[in-house]
Amino acid sequence: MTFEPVVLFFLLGVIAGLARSDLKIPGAIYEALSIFLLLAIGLKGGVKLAEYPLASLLFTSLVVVGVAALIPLVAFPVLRYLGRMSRADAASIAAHYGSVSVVTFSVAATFLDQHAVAYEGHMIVYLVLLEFPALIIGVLLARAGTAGQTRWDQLFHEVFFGKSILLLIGGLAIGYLAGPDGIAPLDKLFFDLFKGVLAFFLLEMGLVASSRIADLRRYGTFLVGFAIVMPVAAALLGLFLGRALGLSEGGAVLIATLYASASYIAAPTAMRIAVPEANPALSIGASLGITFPFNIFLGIPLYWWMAERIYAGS
Amino acid sequence: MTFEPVVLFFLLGVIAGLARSDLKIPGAIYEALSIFLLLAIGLKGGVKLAEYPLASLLFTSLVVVGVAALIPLVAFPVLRYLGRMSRADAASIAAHYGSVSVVTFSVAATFLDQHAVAYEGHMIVYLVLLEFPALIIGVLLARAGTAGQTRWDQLFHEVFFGKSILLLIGGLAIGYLAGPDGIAPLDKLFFDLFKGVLAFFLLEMGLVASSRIADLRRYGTFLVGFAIVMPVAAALLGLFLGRALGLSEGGAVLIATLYASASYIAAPTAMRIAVPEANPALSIGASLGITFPFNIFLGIPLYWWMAERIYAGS
Amino acid sequence: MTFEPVVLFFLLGVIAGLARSDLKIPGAIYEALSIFLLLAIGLKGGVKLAEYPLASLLFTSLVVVGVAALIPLVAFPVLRYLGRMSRADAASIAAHYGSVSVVTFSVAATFLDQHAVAYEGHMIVYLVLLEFPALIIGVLLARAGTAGQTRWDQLFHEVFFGKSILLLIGGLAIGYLAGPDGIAPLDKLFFDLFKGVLAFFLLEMGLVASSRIADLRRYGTFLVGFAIVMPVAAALLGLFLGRALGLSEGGAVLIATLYASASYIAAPTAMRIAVPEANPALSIGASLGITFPFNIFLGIPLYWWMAERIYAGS
Amino acid sequence: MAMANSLQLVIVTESVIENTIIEEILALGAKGFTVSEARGLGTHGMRSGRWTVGGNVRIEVIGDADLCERIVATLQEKYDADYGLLMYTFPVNLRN
Amino acid sequence: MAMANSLQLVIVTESVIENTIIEEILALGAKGFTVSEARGLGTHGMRSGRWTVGGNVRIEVIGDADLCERIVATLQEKYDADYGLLMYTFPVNLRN
Amino acid sequence: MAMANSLQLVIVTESVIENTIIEEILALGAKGFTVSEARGLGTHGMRSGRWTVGGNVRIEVIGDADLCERIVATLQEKYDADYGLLMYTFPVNLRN
Ligand SMILES: Nc1ncnc2c1ncn2[C@@H]1O[C@H](COP(=O)(O)O)[C@@H](O)[C@H]1O
Ligand SMILES: Nc1ncnc2c1ncn2[C@@H]1O[C@H](COP(=O)(O)O)[C@@H](O)[C@H]1O
Ligand SMILES: Nc1ncnc2c1ncn2[C@@H]1O[C@H](COP(=O)(O)O)[C@@H](O)[C@H]1O
Ligand code: NA
Ligand code: NA
Ligand code: NA
Repeated sequence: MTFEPVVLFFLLGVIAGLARSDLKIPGAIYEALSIFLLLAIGLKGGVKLAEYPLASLLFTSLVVVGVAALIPLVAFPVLRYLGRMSRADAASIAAHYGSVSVVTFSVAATFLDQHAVAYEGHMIVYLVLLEFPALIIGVLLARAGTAGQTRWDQLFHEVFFGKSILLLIGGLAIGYLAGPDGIAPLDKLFFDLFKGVLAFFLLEMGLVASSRIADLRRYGTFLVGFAIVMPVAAALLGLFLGRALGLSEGGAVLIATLYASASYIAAPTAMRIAVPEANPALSIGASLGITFPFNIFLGIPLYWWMAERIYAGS
Repeated sequence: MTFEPVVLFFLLGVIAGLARSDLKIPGAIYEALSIFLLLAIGLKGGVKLAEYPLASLLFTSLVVVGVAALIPLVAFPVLRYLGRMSRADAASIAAHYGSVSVVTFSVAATFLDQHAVAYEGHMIVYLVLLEFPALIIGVLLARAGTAGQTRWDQLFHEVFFGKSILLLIGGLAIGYLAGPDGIAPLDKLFFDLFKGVLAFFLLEMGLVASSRIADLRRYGTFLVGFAIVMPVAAALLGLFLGRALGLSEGGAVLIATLYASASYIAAPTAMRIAVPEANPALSIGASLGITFPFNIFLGIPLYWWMAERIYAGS
Repeated sequence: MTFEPVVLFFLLGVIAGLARSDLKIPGAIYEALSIFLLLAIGLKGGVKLAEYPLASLLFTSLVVVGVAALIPLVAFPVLRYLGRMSRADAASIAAHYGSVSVVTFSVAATFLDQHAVAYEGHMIVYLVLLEFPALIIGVLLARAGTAGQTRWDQLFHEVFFGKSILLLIGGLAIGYLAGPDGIAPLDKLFFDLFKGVLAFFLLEMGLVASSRIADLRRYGTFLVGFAIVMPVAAALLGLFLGRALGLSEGGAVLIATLYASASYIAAPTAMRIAVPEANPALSIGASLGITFPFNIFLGIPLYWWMAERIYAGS
Repeated sequence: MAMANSLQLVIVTESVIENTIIEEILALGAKGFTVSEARGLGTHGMRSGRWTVGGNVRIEVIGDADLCERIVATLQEKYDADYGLLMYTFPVNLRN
Repeated sequence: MAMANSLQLVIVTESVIENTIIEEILALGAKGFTVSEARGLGTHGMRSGRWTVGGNVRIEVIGDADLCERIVATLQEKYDADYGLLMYTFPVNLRN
Repeated sequence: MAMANSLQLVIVTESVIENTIIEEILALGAKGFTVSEARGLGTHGMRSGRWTVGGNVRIEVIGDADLCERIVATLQEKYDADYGLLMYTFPVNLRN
């Protein structure tokens, strides 16, 4: 299994973090890099979107989002009863795993490019659509049968006008409206530099993840196991769905990666606001400390390997 | 009337701002983007400048700057007597409209490029020269016949060593000295990325402008009307001057845009220091909340349309 | 003697600083630029390193590092006895001059490129290796024969996991592992923008250096003389060593520049921690206020001129 | 606004709820406030200001004892259980 | 500099006049100061720290009652009318 | 943690030793702390926060008189000679 060189920057970040280096990416830079990545992905998707009849996308989108709802609905009872976690913690972690990670998706796309595997351009639309439903499911799970009042208005506001969704959808719309020619003069910033910026971002993620690794001992082996088994199971679901929908092998790998990935940008903020009694260290520790590195180093090559088996058997 | 896709980023910023999204461009990034834009414009102009005999520029520059002085001198009595504003407020707003906006100029240049309209390279020199005289006129207007002592030394220092002028002139000088070949290795940063950075900048301007729009209700319709009529009148002045000076149609559109645009970087700081009793919310509200979006969405296409009529009639 | 246009940005920064302009590069941006430069240089070196047999580098590396140890060992007694400085100050300054400056090295490489002078790709390895030994020598000199306890553990940690070394070595390792093909998609960020980023960095260095220039009057002519004579002497040592090692003329100029340059990123932090009784204003004033501008404006062209004489005589 | 018997109330809390807290403070009658960025350690663990963990904000309100009392009571009831929160007061002399 | 009867004077004002205020403070005899970035709301409206509005700075000066009195009087006369400005003092014990 | 007789100890020092100072404070028994960025002027010269000079940090610790005493004594002995350092205390009322 080979991996993308860009993930070496994550490793460098982890090493720096574990060695307690004074290296740190300033917060303002991290913010700017994440705005860049979200906008660039949105623009890329919008340009591609213009090539497809929107109506044909509607059905598959509904299916991809509907099936994805299984992820938090399965994760919640597992965490609650097998993991003996509090209702709030189980719901919050389920929401993180039901949502998706933009960086994991980007690493997977880069991986496929590097191996010259083709994939459908509209995958990015699924990325946008999958980001938020799980957050709402998570809050519903946390509140089911309890008296605690939820700040629903704040949650909806956070979900739809929080910067991740806003930039993804905004980029999508601008890319769609401007078309390939209108976007061309922006290519040098948003597309040519994309992979380099991703490398920078992974460096910072490594730094942050390293501080999470230390925490993990406290959370016990159950959560660590969950953070590895859950993505693989979700990825399998994604691969079979991809084949059923007639997607290319590359497209199925991307659906699998979206299902397997856990959010650590939109979900933590939304959960902190809507389910404040959940411990954020647990959900971020699992998604960023284990699932993210697992996915970029082992998961993506594994999902591709599985995709080849599954598609060969068709 | 078509507009440049890059202005869609401004719209996205406005929407995010009105929706009270948590999206924000960190201050450090905004600072860096504005340093980038000012330097890049200066460099571009400096390289072009080397192609012209400096002496020939001297006369037209004097004319362009001299005629521009009419703008604050007309705006002041309009604001003071028609608008019934305090002397300080009228003077400060007049100074903002007499000075120029670097971003509006860049959007106009991009617009002309997109429509394959040629223009003279030395326009940028006018941009630099037009930035400050209006600020000094504004302070003179505020102080005429009053006892209030002015911090003249602070004002001059702010005007000539404030970062906008310094970076514009510095870039101009470096571009001029280094020439096209010396600048070539910097092209990948300063020229290739220019439009993408402009998009980012417009996003932030949309965010800020949206907070100004809410303020505007308070200032009444007079100021709103002024912020639309003044630029169109100034643009007409610029177009006729451009034709009289024998500039190309594209060049005349750029002079018109410079005259029509209002400053919101150099002027606010200079006025806060030299005319502190003026209310900054009024001048920034008008220039950033109304005139800037008016210019980039409607004004520039309108000035071009007018230029075609005027040049056709010659 | 011609110089690289990129140094004009340093001049612009100095002018802005002396004029007390409000121009400043935000700290977060400066941090990001320095991470960029260190990583980019490391990556570049790593890619080159893959072309050489590592064993053959080992010997020359040992020689280059061993000879470099002469620099702090000579500088210390000069500062202590000729300059009548305190033991701590002399040791700290010696450490700064024994270590190297990444930006000076980059300007020299850019200078050679501009003049189409070839040089060996593994020079960057020496840059990495020369960064830290002088810091340890400096601390030993400060502590020799004194009772003061040293925070050795903190020093070693700072030296090996401080961000400069970590990013240089990390970039080197990633470039080496990924190879030219693996790094290719990152080229648009790390290599194409390198010179533009260097220009930005030099602007900020000019701003900082200008504040140091004012301080220098206080330190007297001895330190000013040292900050000019020491680099030239060290450069001569480097040129002769380069010839003795059979390096190309360009390679010898780079060794000379490394020897001549003084650190102002790694060394100040390390000395503040390990030799806190030394006055940081002295060492930074000399290295950043005098030696750095001397090297980029006069030193590099001079070392090249000397190299041509020395190589002509062989 | 020179008045006697002013208290300075300092609130250190998670930046994620900055806007919510400020709305509460204004609704309870504060005439102004000052906010600055901070990081720190308390019973809710380290808040280093790195993303995914978030930082703290330090909110200062100057007012009379009554206002401070109302703010303290409201924030304690609604936010103390779930969020990192520290509140303290001390008397100051307003000078303008 | 352990001395009795020290006052901490806190000045919250617009960052555009930071340098001017600091020159005043030093000219009036302050031996040191500490500045940090802030944002806030007062009678001069919201100062969010976004560009074109600008933010606040929080300037702290430790000194004797006399020095604080002089600074307060000067700043009040010269800057209170036109700029956002808040000043307050409280007694502190210097410990080194 | 509402307790009587709390002191606020404020430490302004060079950011290069932030981590070291925080380790000392925790080792001496502090239960928490709050840090914010600052710049300033004192007997060790201007610390503008520009790189190569570095800035200051403002560390606040709330605790009893005993804890503050221990921290003051330790920092004074180990860091006052070589680093920019200012320490002062004042009484506060904890409200939650
Ligand atoms: N003893 C203390 N001294 C100073 N700051 C504290 C102290 N305890 C808590 N804090 C601050 O208040 C925040 C919230 O505290 P807590 O609710 O205890 O987690 C922490 O992140 C610190 O910034
Ligand atoms: N009641 C208050 N409590 C805390 N800070 C205040 C208060 N009033 C004003 N401020 C701060 O002082 C600055 C200037 O106040 P003003 O001159 O009233 O606009 C504001 O922007 C706030 O940061
Ligand atoms: N009189 C003062 N008032 C306020 N802050 C001070 C004062 N003296 C020193 N400081 C702060 O404490 C830091 C260290 O002081 P010093 O050790 O005197 O250099 C300075 O950089 C200032 O931020
Ligand atoms: Na998922
Ligand atoms: Na104008
Ligand atoms: Na050296």
